[in-house]
Amino acid sequence: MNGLHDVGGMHGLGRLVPDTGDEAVFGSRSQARVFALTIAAGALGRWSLDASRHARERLGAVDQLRLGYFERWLAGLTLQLRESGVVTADELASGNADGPAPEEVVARRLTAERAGRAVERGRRSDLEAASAPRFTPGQRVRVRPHATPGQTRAVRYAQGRFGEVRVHHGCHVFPDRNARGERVGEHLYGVAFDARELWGGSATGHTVHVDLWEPYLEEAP
Amino acid sequence: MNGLHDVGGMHGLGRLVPDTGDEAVFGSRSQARVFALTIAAGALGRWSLDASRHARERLGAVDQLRLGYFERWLAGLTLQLRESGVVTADELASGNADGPAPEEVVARRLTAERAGRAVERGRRSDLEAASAPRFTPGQRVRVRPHATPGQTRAVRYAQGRFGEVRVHHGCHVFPDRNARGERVGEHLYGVAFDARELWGGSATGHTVHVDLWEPYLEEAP
Amino acid sequence: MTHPDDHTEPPSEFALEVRALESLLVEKGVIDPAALDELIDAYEHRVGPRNGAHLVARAWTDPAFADALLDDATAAAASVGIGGLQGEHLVAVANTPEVHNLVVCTLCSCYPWPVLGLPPAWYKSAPYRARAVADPRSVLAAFGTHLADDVEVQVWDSTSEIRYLVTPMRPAGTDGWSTGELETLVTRNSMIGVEPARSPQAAA
Amino acid sequence: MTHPDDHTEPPSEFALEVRALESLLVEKGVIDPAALDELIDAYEHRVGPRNGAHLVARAWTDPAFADALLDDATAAAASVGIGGLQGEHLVAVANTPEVHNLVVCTLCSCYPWPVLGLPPAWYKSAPYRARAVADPRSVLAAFGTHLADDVEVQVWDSTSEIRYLVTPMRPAGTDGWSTGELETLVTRNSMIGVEPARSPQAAA
Repeated sequence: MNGLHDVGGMHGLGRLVPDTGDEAVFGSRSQARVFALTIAAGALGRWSLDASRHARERLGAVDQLRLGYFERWLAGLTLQLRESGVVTADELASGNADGPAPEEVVARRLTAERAGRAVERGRRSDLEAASAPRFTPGQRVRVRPHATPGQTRAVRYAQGRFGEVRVHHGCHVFPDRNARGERVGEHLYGVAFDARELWGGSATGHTVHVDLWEPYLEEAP
Repeated sequence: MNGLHDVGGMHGLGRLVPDTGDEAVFGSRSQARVFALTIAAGALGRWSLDASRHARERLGAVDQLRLGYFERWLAGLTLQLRESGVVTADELASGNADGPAPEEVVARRLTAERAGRAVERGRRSDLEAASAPRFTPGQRVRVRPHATPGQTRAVRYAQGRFGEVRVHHGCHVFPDRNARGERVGEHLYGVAFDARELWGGSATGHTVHVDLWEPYLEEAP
Repeated sequence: MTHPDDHTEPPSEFALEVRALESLLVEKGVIDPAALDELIDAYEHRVGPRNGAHLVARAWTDPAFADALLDDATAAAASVGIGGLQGEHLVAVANTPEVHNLVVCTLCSCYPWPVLGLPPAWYKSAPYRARAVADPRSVLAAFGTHLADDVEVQVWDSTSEIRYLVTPMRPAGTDGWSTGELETLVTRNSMIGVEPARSPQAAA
Repeated sequence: MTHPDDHTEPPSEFALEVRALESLLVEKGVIDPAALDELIDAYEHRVGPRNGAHLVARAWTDPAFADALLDDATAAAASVGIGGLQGEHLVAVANTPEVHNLVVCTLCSCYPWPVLGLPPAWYKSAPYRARAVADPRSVLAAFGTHLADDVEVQVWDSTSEIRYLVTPMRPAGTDGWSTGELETLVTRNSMIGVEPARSPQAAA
């Protein structure tokens, strides 16, 4: 979706406030709990990481600006718990469970031991490729215009712009479909864009590298 | 600037609420006063209409969403009054004038009679062209990438995209410079864009017409 | 994204700020309250969508005027005494059985004041401005307007000082109606392009 | 755009909502509080920028490791026991006298957790994400980092599951330092690319 989470290049978003590097990992205990709740609820397997990103994006523009970072995580998590049926709207309103979750959900509850292993191991997002990559490093490509309300990682600032494929990262889970529960792979490329192609002639001379999946790209004429 | 005023194609901005057509012109007396104050203060000649638009755009993303329409007008007007020196920050804070405005400003105070004439006559924005137009109807063009913090009317959704010049509107005051107090003309064109070039293959088949000044455009290869 | 402002009693913060600024500017000698009254009166009582409705109804009954309106709307409107602020460069676009037009200003709220008056709240709202260019049929549907699939939609984004006026199609069943009668069918919304003109049945 | 949340006493609405949700999920049988404690403990005490600093310092002292890190950072990190969640596909990009690298995630807050821990507030903030891609030199300036005009800036937007780690240049005056000593110069910010590594003088 073309939402306010996609802020690359926007003006008017306020001042950048650097830090000293010595601040706490979490700003509060509540932030820490929201972080851990999000990981632990994700481990139930009812939705993908891309679906979680999209849930936060779907909060709408006002909440993107009004809420703090972990407040958005809490709102996104709540939305997903309700939409997936893990909890009901009534339970969220009352704060009391009407009964336990279905057995197959409870069976996947994350234990402390599994949590530790998940942190150490993670989960790779590369898959076997079903076909040969369409683009090769050195090739000039254009990012396709793309403005559906669904999840995408084709950043708005690169859409319609020309870049050069620099690297083929292999075949990775495609977020646009993964967010809808379809874990399929597409070839992923690192694409380099000249700053002037993104921001115009007055931009400083720099290069922006964006990782883009094959369906986002078309050959440049 | 690449701000939140430039909403063409964005998702997540809330519900569209149609009306019956019978509502009052102004939602309140205060809205009516802000409207009239903005027109009357503009008539003092201290800034252009494009500068007023840019003042409202410069309020920042949070205020774009938080404030109502005439609240933004009030905030933009207040900013311009202060920046132009017509009133001081102290006067705005206290609500009391430290003294009258300079004579040359007071001399341009809008009277009721001049207000009536302004409504009836307006002010044309076309100027004598200093050069021949570079583009002709039927020609394929690309909108240049353009992301400076200044005022522009090159809508973000058309930047980097290909369209077809349909009409040459003549030479009109160029907003990007007019907002900075330089009233110069540039050729203005009506450019048609296929919806799929703007929003991707799943867009409904429609055409979007955008009026774009010559410096916004380059020849398509 | 509608916002309350000064509908409350006691006066809202917005209302107090507006009063304070007007009072300061009057004290500075740069604002004459009579000019404000005049501007408000103009758009509350003199300049509004009846002007546009007159142009459209006239075009429906006078083919030469219809041609003139499409050729140079500023001149055609001036010929019947209509024009002024925010309508210095008018362009009329005609709906036909094949083509439907819709007007928006995605960057702010540009609107042809001399023919339509000041814009309604929805026209100035972010949801309308965002969706009109990307998904105009869903916008039309929100107004209850459903076009056949083969009707081509043309959206006009008012990014310059050119101001667009849609001339809706003349409703069936209005043969022999006078210009004055026809004007009653031409709604503001139909001249923005979100609705057709009223049918005689709906107007009855 | 920083926001207060639960720093206040009595507990903020946010804190109450978080507690209510955790309690509900525990009651539903889908969340084990011990798992939450384990996850928080991991990122508060075990996984953080010392991991990345170790990789960088090792690359400074071991050319073969430096080559391995640039060739396949995931494998190189795994060879010294570093890896895991949000670092399944690591790529290291090296600063040189000619090239400076900067990492951002414009869409959310993607960040290489196994080597840097969880991201700081500014990295997740809209102003950083907006400006890093369009005007990286102004971002660097906000951190007090001023590059020569002829240094080429490369910005890496983490739009996929690839995670980027900047290896800063080894500071002058560190000949003969051990890997452990060098690690103290490698700050988190230098591995995001907003600052150089600390000089021995600054670290003293």
